[in-house]
Order: sequence, then C-alpha cells, then structure tokens
Amino acid sequence: AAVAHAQGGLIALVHTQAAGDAGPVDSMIAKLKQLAEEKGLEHRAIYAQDPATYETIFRTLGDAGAAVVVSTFNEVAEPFKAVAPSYPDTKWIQLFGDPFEPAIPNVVTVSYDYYLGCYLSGIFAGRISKTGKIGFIGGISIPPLNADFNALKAGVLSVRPDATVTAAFAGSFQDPAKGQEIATQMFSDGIDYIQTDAAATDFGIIAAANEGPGRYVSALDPAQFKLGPKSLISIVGLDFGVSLYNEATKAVDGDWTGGSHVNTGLGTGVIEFMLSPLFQDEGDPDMVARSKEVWAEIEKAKAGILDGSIEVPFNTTL
Amino acid sequence: MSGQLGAIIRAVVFILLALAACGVIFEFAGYSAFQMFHSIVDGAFLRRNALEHALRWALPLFITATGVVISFRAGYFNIGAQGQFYVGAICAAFVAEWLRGYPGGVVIPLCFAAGMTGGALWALWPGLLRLRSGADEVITTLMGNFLAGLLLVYVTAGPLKDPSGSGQQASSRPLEAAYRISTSNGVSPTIIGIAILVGLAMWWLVNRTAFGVLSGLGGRNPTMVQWQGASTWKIGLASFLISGALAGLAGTIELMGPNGRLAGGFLPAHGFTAVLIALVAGLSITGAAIAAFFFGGLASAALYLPVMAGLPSAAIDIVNASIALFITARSRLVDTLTKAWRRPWKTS
Amino acid sequence: MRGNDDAILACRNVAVRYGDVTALDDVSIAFPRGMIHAVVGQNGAGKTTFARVVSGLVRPDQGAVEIGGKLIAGGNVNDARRAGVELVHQSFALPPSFTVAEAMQFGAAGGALYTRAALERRWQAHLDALDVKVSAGARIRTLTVEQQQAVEIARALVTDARLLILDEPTAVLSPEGAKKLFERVRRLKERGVTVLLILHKIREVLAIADTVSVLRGGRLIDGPLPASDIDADALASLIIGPSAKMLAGEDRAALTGAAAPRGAETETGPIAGPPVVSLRGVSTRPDADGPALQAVDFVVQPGEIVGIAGVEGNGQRTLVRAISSLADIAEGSLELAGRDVTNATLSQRRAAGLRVIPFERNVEGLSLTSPLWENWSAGQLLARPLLAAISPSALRRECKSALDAWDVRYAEVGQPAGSLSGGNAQKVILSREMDESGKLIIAAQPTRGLDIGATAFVWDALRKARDGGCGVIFVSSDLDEVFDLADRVVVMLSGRIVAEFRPPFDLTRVGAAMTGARA
Amino acid sequence: MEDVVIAILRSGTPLVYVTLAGVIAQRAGVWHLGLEGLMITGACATIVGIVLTGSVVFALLVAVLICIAGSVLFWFVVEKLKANQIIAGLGLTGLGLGGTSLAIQSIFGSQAAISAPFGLPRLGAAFGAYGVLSVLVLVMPVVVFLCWVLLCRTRFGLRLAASGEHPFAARSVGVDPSAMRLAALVIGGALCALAGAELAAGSLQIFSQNMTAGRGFMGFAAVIFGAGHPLWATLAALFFAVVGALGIRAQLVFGDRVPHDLLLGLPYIATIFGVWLSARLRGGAKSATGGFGELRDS
Ligand SMILES: Nc1ncnc2c1ncn2[C@@H]1O[C@H](COP(=O)(O)OP(=O)(O)OP(=O)(O)O)[C@@H](O)[C@H]1O
Ligand SMILES: Nc1ncnc2c1ncn2[C@@H]1O[C@H](COP(=O)(O)OP(=O)(O)OP(=O)(O)O)[C@@H](O)[C@H]1O
Ligand SMILES: [Mg+2]
Ligand SMILES: [Mg+2]
Repeated sequence: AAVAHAQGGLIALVHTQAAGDAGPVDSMIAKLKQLAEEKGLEHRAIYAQDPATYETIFRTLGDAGAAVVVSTFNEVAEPFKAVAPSYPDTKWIQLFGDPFEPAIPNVVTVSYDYYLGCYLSGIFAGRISKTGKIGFIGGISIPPLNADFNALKAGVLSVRPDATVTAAFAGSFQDPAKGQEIATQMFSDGIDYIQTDAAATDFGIIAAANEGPGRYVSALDPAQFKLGPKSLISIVGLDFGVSLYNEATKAVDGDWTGGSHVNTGLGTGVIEFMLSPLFQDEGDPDMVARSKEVWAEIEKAKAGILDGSIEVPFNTTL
Repeated sequence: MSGQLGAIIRAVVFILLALAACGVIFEFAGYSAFQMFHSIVDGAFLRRNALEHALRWALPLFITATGVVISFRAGYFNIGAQGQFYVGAICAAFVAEWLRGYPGGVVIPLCFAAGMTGGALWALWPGLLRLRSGADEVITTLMGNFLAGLLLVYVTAGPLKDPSGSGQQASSRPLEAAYRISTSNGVSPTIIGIAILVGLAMWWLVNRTAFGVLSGLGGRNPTMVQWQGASTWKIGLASFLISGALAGLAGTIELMGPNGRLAGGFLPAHGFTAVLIALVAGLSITGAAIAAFFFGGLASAALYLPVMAGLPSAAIDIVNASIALFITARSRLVDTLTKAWRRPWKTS
Repeated sequence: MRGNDDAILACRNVAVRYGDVTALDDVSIAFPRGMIHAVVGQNGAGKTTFARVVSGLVRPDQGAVEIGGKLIAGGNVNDARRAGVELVHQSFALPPSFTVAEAMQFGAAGGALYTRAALERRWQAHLDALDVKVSAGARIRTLTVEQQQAVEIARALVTDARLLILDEPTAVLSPEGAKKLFERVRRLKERGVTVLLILHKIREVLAIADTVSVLRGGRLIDGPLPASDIDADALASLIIGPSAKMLAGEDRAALTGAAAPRGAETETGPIAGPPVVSLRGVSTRPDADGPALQAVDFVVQPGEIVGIAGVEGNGQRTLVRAISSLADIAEGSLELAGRDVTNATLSQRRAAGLRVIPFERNVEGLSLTSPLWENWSAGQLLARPLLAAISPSALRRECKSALDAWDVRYAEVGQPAGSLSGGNAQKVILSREMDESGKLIIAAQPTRGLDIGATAFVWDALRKARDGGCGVIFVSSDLDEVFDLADRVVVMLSGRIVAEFRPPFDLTRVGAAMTGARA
Repeated sequence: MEDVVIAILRSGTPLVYVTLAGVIAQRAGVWHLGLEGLMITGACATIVGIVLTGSVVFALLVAVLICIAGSVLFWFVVEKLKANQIIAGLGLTGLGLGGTSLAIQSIFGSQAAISAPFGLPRLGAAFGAYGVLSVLVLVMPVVVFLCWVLLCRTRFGLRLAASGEHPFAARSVGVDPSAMRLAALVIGGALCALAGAELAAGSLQIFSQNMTAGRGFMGFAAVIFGAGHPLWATLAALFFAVVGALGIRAQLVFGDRVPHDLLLGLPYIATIFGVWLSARLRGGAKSATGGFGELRDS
C-alpha cells in the first residue's frame, strides 16, 4: 500500500550478497538511493540471502507494481526467466549474468569480465613481488571466484613462470577475523602480494597487511584505499554502482532496449585495474617507483586483451 | 485435546508478546511498528493467493517438523534438521544428475529414496555418537549443520556445478522438467499428497504403534523404559533415522519441486524453523500441521515485509529470533488465564 | 504447653498447604532447650514439612516460628541459620561431585577465598573433632550412605548450631549404625545443642528421646510428652490413629517399630519344584551404580518371600539390576524358572516370568509426565514388535479395568502419573507388574514413602502373590518390615550375601550381620 | 614459531573469553547457546561506541552494559518464564545477530561495515613481535586465572556449582539458585562483551555483520569439551584455535589437491571429536541414557 503512493513508482535492488562489504553491494545500494532521489522514486534494497526465496521476492515486487527490478549474479537467471514474462510492465535488470537464450523482452542482462582485471593484477603481482609468492583469498570457493583465482594465476605465470600462487578461502564473506588469520599466515610464509576477493572479509586481510612492512594487498573497491595507505597498493575495481546507475537510468528514462545483453568491463571503465593514489603518496617509495615501472607492461597487456592478441582462459574450477 | 488447546493458547500469547517486543525495537530503530504488523497480516493472510504462498513454505516445514517431533518425543535434541535437509537434497540431486535421461517414473522414486537415505545417514552419526558414547547431540548435530552447509557449497561449485553459459553459477544444472514435482510456486498435488501421507504415517506412528508410546515414555523418562526392558538403543536410533529421513525428504521436495536445482545456501533457516514448529505444536503431529501453516504464513510475510514496509532483512531475523526466545516460555499468569481449557489435575 | 521463654523453638498455628494437600494444619508447639526431642508420625504425616518450615526452606501459609524467643522470617533459610537452626535432610543434600571439604565450605561462613590444602585442613579438623572418619578430600559420590550422613551432620554443625534437626536419620542405617548415631546425638546434647529427631520407629524413640511429639495427617496429635511417661503401645495408637484396629498385631508392630516382629513361621512353606530364580557364583562388572556382586549364590523357591536385608548401598541394588539384566554379569550363571537367562535381555527375562517393582517409583517405575495408560501398558507393549499397531482405546479400557481392580484412586486413565499420590502410583506399578504369568516378583523398597493403608495393601499383594505360587524377592532397608513379611532373610554386605536367617528372626543377630560383625 | 603463537593467541583470545562465559553459565546450570548473540553484540557495541564517543573505555563500558542487559533478559526468560534454555539461547543469538545489523542500519543508514579510527590499545613495541596483540590478550591469562579462582577456590564458586548441580542443596544452606544463575549470566555477559570487543577491536577495528561467524557456538562446544572446568575449557578453546590455524595451513599446503571446503570443515570436525572424546572420558554410553526429562528442562 505504501508503495502505491510513490510518485514515480518503485525501483528495487535485490542483492544476493550481504551489504556491508565496502564494495559492490554497498556501492549499488548507494547508487540506487542516489538515482531514486534524483528521479523521485520509491526505492527498496532487499537482501535475498536464500536462493529458494528469490522467485517469491521477485513476484512480490512484480505484484507491487515495481517499475524497475535490479538483481545480481547468474543464480537469479532461472527465477528471472520464470517471473519476468508475467510482469511485462516491470523492467528487469540482471547485473553480472549470462545472456538469456531466448531473450525476454523486458529483461536486460549485463556481464562483466572481472577475471580480466584479476589477470592484470596477476601480471602486476608477478612483477613487483620480491619473493615470487602470490596469494589469493576468497570468501567461498564458488565458480566466479575460482575463475578470478585462475586468471590471477595465469597473469602471474605469464610474466614469472617460477612463481607460486596460493589460494585460500575464509568460508564466509563476513569474517574479517578469519581473513586476518589467513593473510597473516600467508605473509609469514613469504607471500608478499595478496589479491582479495572476499567482501567484508577483506577488512581483515588489509589489517594483516598493515601489521608489517613489505606486505601488499590488492583489493576491489576504491572505498578501501584509506584502510591501507601503506599496504593497499592496487585494486581490481568493478564499479557495480555505476553500472547499476547507467542501466537503471536507461530503464527509467525510457531509452531502454529490452531483451538485450550488455557485455562490459575492461576498456569501458567499469572494470579497471588501478593503483591506489593514496599508496602512491604514502607507500614505500621503492615500491611506488617499481609499480610505475611495470605500469607500461600492464597497459600493454590490457591492450593485448582488448585487441584479442592475449587470450585469458576462463576456468571456474580450481 | 483440551491440554493441547491450552498449549496452543500459551504459544499464541507468547508469539504476540514476541511481536510486541519487536514492534518496540523497530520503533526505536526508526521504522513503523504499525506498518510492520499491517504488512505481516497482509502478507500472511490477506493478499492475493496468501494461502498458496503460505503453503509453499508450510509443506516442507511440516515434513521436517514431524521428523523433529519424532526425535524430540524420544528425548533426543536433534537440532540437525538443517544439515539433514541439505544432505538429503544433495543425494537426490546426485541421483537426478546420474540418471539424467531416464524416465521420471524411475528417477523420481529413486531420488526420493536417495534423499531420505542421505538425510537419515546425516542423522545416523550423531545418533551413534550419542547412543554409544553419550556425545551430546545438540553440539554434534549443530556442527553437522555447518558441515552440511560446506558440503552444499562444495557440490554446487564442484561435482554438480552447472557448466552452462559462463559457468559462474554455484548451483547444479536445472532438473529435467520430467523430474519436477511442482512448478516454481512450490504447491502441487504431489507435494500436498506427500505431506498428507507423511502426516498420516507419522500420526499413526506416534499415536497408533508401540514405538510411539514407548518412545514418548522414553523421551520423558528413559530410565523407566529401561527398567521395563526396552532397548533404548533401538528406539533412539530409529528416532534419529526417521527424523533425518524426513528432513532429507523435505530437502528432496525443495529440490524437485520449487527450486528445480540445487543452489548453494538455500533455505538456511529451514531446520531451525522446523524446531520451533515442533515445540509450538507441543510435539504433536496435528499441532505441527497447524503450526507449520502459521510459520509458513510468517515466512511468506517475511518476504513481503522488505518490499511493502521497507524493513531491512535483519528485521525478519529479529522477528523469528524473538519468537524463539519466548516460544517455550511458561507463565503462571497465562496458565491461570487458560485454566478453563485445561484439565483439573495438577502435573508438577 | 510451657511458656516460650525457655523454648529453643516455638511454633504458633503453623499451616502449610500444597495445592489440595494440607501438609501441616495449625500446628502449635514449643520445644525446651538442651534436650533430645523426637517427632514421630506415619509417612506423609507432615514431619519433613515441619522440619522445612523451621529451617526456613518452606514458607508457612500461616503462623509464625520463633527460635530462641526470636521471630524468624518465614521461608528464609539464612534467617533461620543465623538463629542457629540446621537441618539434615532425609535425602541428603550434598552435590555428588563436591569433595567433603567443599561440601562443608559452601554452607559455611568465613574464608571466602581458600586453597585446597587449607580447606581440607580446616574441615578435616572439624570432622576429626566430631569423630567422623572421612577424608576431607574424598568426593561425596564415593562415600557410603553412613559416611554421607555423618558428613551431612558435620556440615550442619559448621556454624554454631543451637538447634539441629535430623530428618529420619535412621532410615538408612543398620541397627548398629543407628546406635552410633544416637551416641553422637547424645554428645551433641552435652555440648548444649538441642536436637530434634524425626523418627519412624517407636523403639528408637524410646531409646534416645527425652520428649516425643506425634504428627498425624498434618495435625499435632500430642506433644511434647516426656518419653519416660509413655509406653510403646500407647505411642503406636497415637501414631496410627483409628485405622490401627484393622491391622494385625505383627503388621502394626512392623509399621511403628514398636517391637521387632520376629516373623511367624508360615504353615504353607515354599512349594517344591524348580527354583524360580537361581544365581550361581554371580559376579558383576564394577560400575558407578553401587558395589559389584561377588560370587553370589542365591535361590528363591516358588511360594516364598525372601527378604534382602542390608545397609543401603551394599549391593542390593546391583542384585536387582543383575537379575533384571541392567548390570553386566561377569561370571556365574542365572536361571529363571529353570531356564538359563545369563545372557538374555530384560524383555526376554520378563517373558520368562520376571516382574520388577523398582527402587525408585518416580524414576524407574513411572514416567511422571506421561499418561497413566501409557505407563501401565509399557510392559506389554515391549513384548510386541516396535511397529506393531496398537489401539489406544483398547489399552485405555484394559488399563481402566486393571486400575479399578487394584483400587487405584484416579480421575481418568489419561491423567499424568505424576498427579497421583505415592500410594496410588505404587498401585499402578503393582497392577502392571503383578499378573498371573509372573513367576518371580522383585519388590524393591515397595513401601517407601507410602502411608499405612497403602503399605498394608502392598504387603497383602505380595503375600497373595506368594500364596499363588510366585517367588518374591523383597528388598527393604526397614528390618521390621522385612521380618514381618519374609519367609527367609538374607543379608548383603559389600556385594556379597553374608548370612541367611529363618524365623524367628533376631534383630541383634541380623543387625550384626549387616555391619559385618560376626554373629 | 612466533607467528604461530601470535596467530593462536589472536584467534584464541576471543574464543577463550566467550568460553569462560559459557563455563560460568554451565556451572550454574544454564546451557548457554546465546553466547554467539552476546558476543556479536559486544563486538558491535565496542566499535559503534568508539566511533560515536571516541573513547575506548567508554565503548567497552557500553558493550559490557548492553551484554549484561541481554544476559538479564535471557535469565528472565529462562528462569522466570521457565523457557527452554536451548531454544531461548538460540533465540538470543538470533536477536544479537539481527539486532546488531538493524542497529548499524539505523545509526549509520547503511549496513556497511563500520570501521573505527582506532581499536583497543596494543601491547606495543616493548613486546617485540607480540606488540601487535591487544591488551586483552595479555589480560586473558589473568581473567582465566581469576575465573578459576572464582569458580574453584571461593565459596561463591562452590555455591554457583551447587546451584547447577544440586539446587536443593544450595537452597538448604540459604543460597538462591536463581540469583546465582543471574550472577553467573551477568558475569558471562561481561565476558562475552570482552570477547566481542577483542574480536572486533583487538586487531581489526572493524565491525561487520555476522562477524562472529559461529565463534560463540565454538565456545559452547569448548565448554562441553572441557567438561565445564575453566582451565580445561580454556585449553579446549585454544585447541580449537590451533585447529583453525592448522586448517588455514592445510589450505595453503594442500589447497591445490584437497577441496577447500573440506579443510574449512576441520574446526567443526575437531569440535565433534572433542565432544565425543570428553563424553568417552566421562563414562561413555552411561550418560547416553541419563535422560533429561521433558525436553531437558532443568
Ligand atoms: N517425549 C515427550 N516429551 C515432551 N512432550 C511430549 C513427549 N511426548 C509427548 N509429549 C506431549 O504430547 C502431547 C501431544 O502428544 P499426543 O500424541 O499425546 O497428543 P495427540 O492429540 O494424541 O496427538 P495428535 O494431536 O498428533 O493426535 C503434548 O502435550 C506434548 O507435550
Ligand atoms: N513439594 C510438595 N508438593 C506437594 N505436596 C507435597 C510436597 N511436599 C510434601 N507434600 C505432601 O505433604 C504431605 C506431608 O509430607 P511430608 O514430606 O511432610 O511427610 P513426612 O511425614 O515427612 O513423610 P515421610 O515419612 O514420607 O517422609 C504429604 O502428603 C506429601 O505428599
Ligand atoms: Mg518415611
Ligand atoms: Mg519426610
């Protein structure tokens, strides 16, 4: 009933990972709020932690007459396919998903090649690591994270065949203490560069890096820069928020092409491997210099990926 | 039964108390308690297809809860329904995957058999540890839940992973349509039939067999049935196995019915809600049917709350938790008020 | 009644009600200091309740209690303890995992922080001073009943107790142990402690008490009367009241412990034929539940009641458990009605004719929160396969007729067993355990806590079973009762059968056998 | 070696605090499954307190008070309303997990993790490599010792134990078992607050939802494993910390051959093993038939 009163209708984000990651989910929620305020819409951010409930939530949103429903990851594909046709007046956006076969006219899917960013991070790691030992810490060993790890490893090995790349998982995206424990063990094993992929668990990884010199972390969101001015050297950024804002604006404003698939990522600014500006100012000058040195190589690899001369394998099993 | 009516009234009183407490919390947190109650009632009972929405959650909850009733009556605090539910679903998913292509008439029964066996096996080891060594089943089954959760992650990202598309899903391939026992709305004659069958069978087991009476006696006083010559071992193990099998059955139904695929981390609170239902029902099967329906309504309302009232999902966790906190409470005042419905003798 | 000023304890119009039961009814009494007072009465007369009111554990619904002329707040243990009242419970209140020293310490004042050695030193001195031969470091659960009682008394004396109440302290003791206890009580009296003894047996009252008071049905019948002014017969009449007439002389004596019954020879005697039970060289594996049996040879003929006497905790329980297959037999063989059942389960033994009335009515005998009919039908349900269909309505009917035949007072068969009085609950067990096909009935403490009527009822039932050709094993710590009922008495000590007696029984000799003194 | 000790101390300390809370409750006769909820409340209150007031002492005080309030609520429900301890405890846990999420949502307007500008004081350079640990790590052995003294060497401890083991015995010397349970839960509440504070502010300075991640339940398992004795239970908690550290090590060493999820399950498997072992040591199947009457209500 409350929803019906909103002037411009309802825009909803159904996120399938918990908020509070200082990363994708938080940035999507922030952008959703911003968009809703700009356009005078009612907004809802709903955390659907349980795959069995996705469909019910989508139906409820459809019944409530939502104008736009945004959700994330491939696991909502089946529920979208089941629900979207029954609510033709609602526009459905799936971020980080595969194209639908066949397409549904009121659904837009967006995919990102995040793993390519991890590949670049791998090259960077291979070049700047002193020990030749690289680590990767994920939340849970699920296919997209496995793919990120494999790409990272491929990147490292492409420039430093004798390096080792070790993966570990915290078992939760919300356990910073465990992240800290894992990272501490990795660092004391001689690993000096860790790529994180674990949402709120990242906080612990960065905290562990802050405890000693010569420990570097690459995380995933600009919001994390300030947590490790001397240790957070780079990020593999994926600006979900911007992507959400772009796609949802199209849907609200009407220049929307339903039934389409957008593949975006490296080269479009949505996915970017970037150095932390804070680290450039405050980090170990040697390392800053070194990272500038290897940057050309990163740019080259990026160009190679974009023009197809470098092929990065996509492999979702460990 | 008049005794049970008293118990139900007590449960209702404390659920209302719990909801009132939640209302206060929400007001403090800056949300409208009135809106919350309004949305709960609306979502559970008044909106379009409310009955169907409630049944979708109530049916598997009921089946799991009857299993909990069986083990609690026998005196074993098996709170591992969640893990047994997962393992059941996993086993059924394996069978469905291996036998892909065979006719539904063959595969579906085999899936059910596998699901129930899986659930039973996941209850077997805590049962053995309890009965042979006295290892507390509260902890072992709780740990079993965590382990089953990891197992689910493992199989959905590993052996059973759906390779289609970019292969980024943590879930199994969708089941073949022929193996589905309901559409994604989760209510079908088959599922309702299974639930009724389970209800009748368990009602019969509890109320019309030697096992029912003896396990009830043993649950309240194991020493006494031992002095009567019962093998607490046999009854205990059977209770663990039955409750595990039923949780596994519910997992299978979720898989082959509404979900249609095995997904990582589905229904994480299912087992816990089933425990609440069994307790609210006063460990009776008919009571469990009623309570399951109530909690089914609550579950469907819970999904409605964030949409309609804009409450964060934590709010629903709080509602469930407060109900758990108060549900087993007893109070003189309430007892006095419900005295009219209870029997004359005192049971102290 | 005397004036209150020289009274250590004075009660005025004290009443306690538990629901519909009036445990104490308008009791007014005063006890002079420096004496040994006995309070006697039948089971359920309200003796324990009286003791609890005085010690502050139970708040009286009405009336007041004065200790040494000072009014104490009802239902406040600390107030009563400050006034110098200490109570030794009928069933001991000592946490089993505590050491003796800890059990003393937790009720004591002073020394809030301690070391283990200091604690043990402190309390060992206390124990030694009271001549209690127990190590302060021993765990309560490893102590014998007599030791536990001595510890309880020592615990009660950790403060400067001026009024010590002992609730049925002799119930668990051998005659020898009772004698020692009385000596201890006399010494306490010399030290200026007033002692209130709650007792069951007239013989004991006359042996120790300076005054005696009688409770019946919650009312004070008379007292405190100087013990020298009253004889056993008069006291028995006061205790039993009008129902005394319906009891045979020996039974009456057994109930009140007025004189030790010597057990008349029965005319019938045991029936010839194979024994209903025979144990040959039976030893059990040690477990936490009492001493193991050691090479026990024991036979019961059909048509006889064999009494098992002994201080509690000397293997009577293990014997019953071994025959019921609840204790592991390590050596020897066991036959029931001519069949070897050494390795048989309890349900097989039950099928062979074994019936058991267990020690703890409310724990081993009944599930208090379950309905009567379930309790009643447990035995027969166990004889069927687990998944056998049953008809609750038929079972309820059968149960109803059985309970009616046994004269059980109840409202309906669906009511929980815990809502019955002790006597009626015991009758439910009897109705379950005593059927035509039983060949051996083990009756373990079957009359504990029952009132006169119920006790007599149980005795009659056991006699009837004996006359019908059953063998009966009758375990009781009350020698009077054993002598009255049994055709033969064996005495157990430390897991062995050390003596066997035939009527006429001699209290002194049996008592000596119980403590191991050679008779 | 040093690293290993630091890792174990760091992950073990919150576990030890929460375990001690469980031990005290267990001794008084309460099966405390609400530990997890109190611990997360302590974690949240500490970080939010630091952020809002800028004072660690004040934040700790607030955390302790809130956890004590939660304990009193639990006591009221269990003792006065006679609710089932296990279910009510799980309810308390749910309330803590949900309540903290809701709290940060309504205070900060988002569920984002809250990071504090500083955390608990660290030991500092004087302790060498151990300087990264917080003062609560150093205090931990003291607290363990105090708990041991309190429970095993004072009359209060005896009374507490008697209230759990034999309430009637307690009552008959004038001890009110219900009041003792209140005392036990209040002390336990304070310890849970410290556990949460150490977890969130000991070396992290962050609060994120669900960050206790089952540590409260591990603490409860340590209570059972340690047979309710403060020292044994502390060892059990440290044992779990060791297993956790070994689990990570195993991931780093065998991660490419053995599924990570299996290795992540090691602490749970260790817990099961511990519970089994302690049951064995305490007389095996005997207690299996001990029975707990109607739904284990004590
Ligand atoms: N082992 C047990 N522990 C606790 N409560 C039990 C146990 N067994 C039975 N109950 C009690 O049983 C009652 C309901 O069970 P029961 O089967 O007797 O009722 P019923 O009406 O016959 O069952 P139904 O409604 O399923 O037909 C409840 O009051 C519950 O408290
Ligand atoms: N807590 C209680 N709740 C209900 N009734 C009780 C309670 N305690 C005692 N009664 C009842 O009060 C009456 C008096 O009991 P009390 O224990 O005082 O008798 P007693 O003389 O000590 O008997 P006994 O020789 O068996 O110890 C009995 O009918 C008993 O059943
Ligand atoms: Mg008596
Ligand atoms: Mg008494």
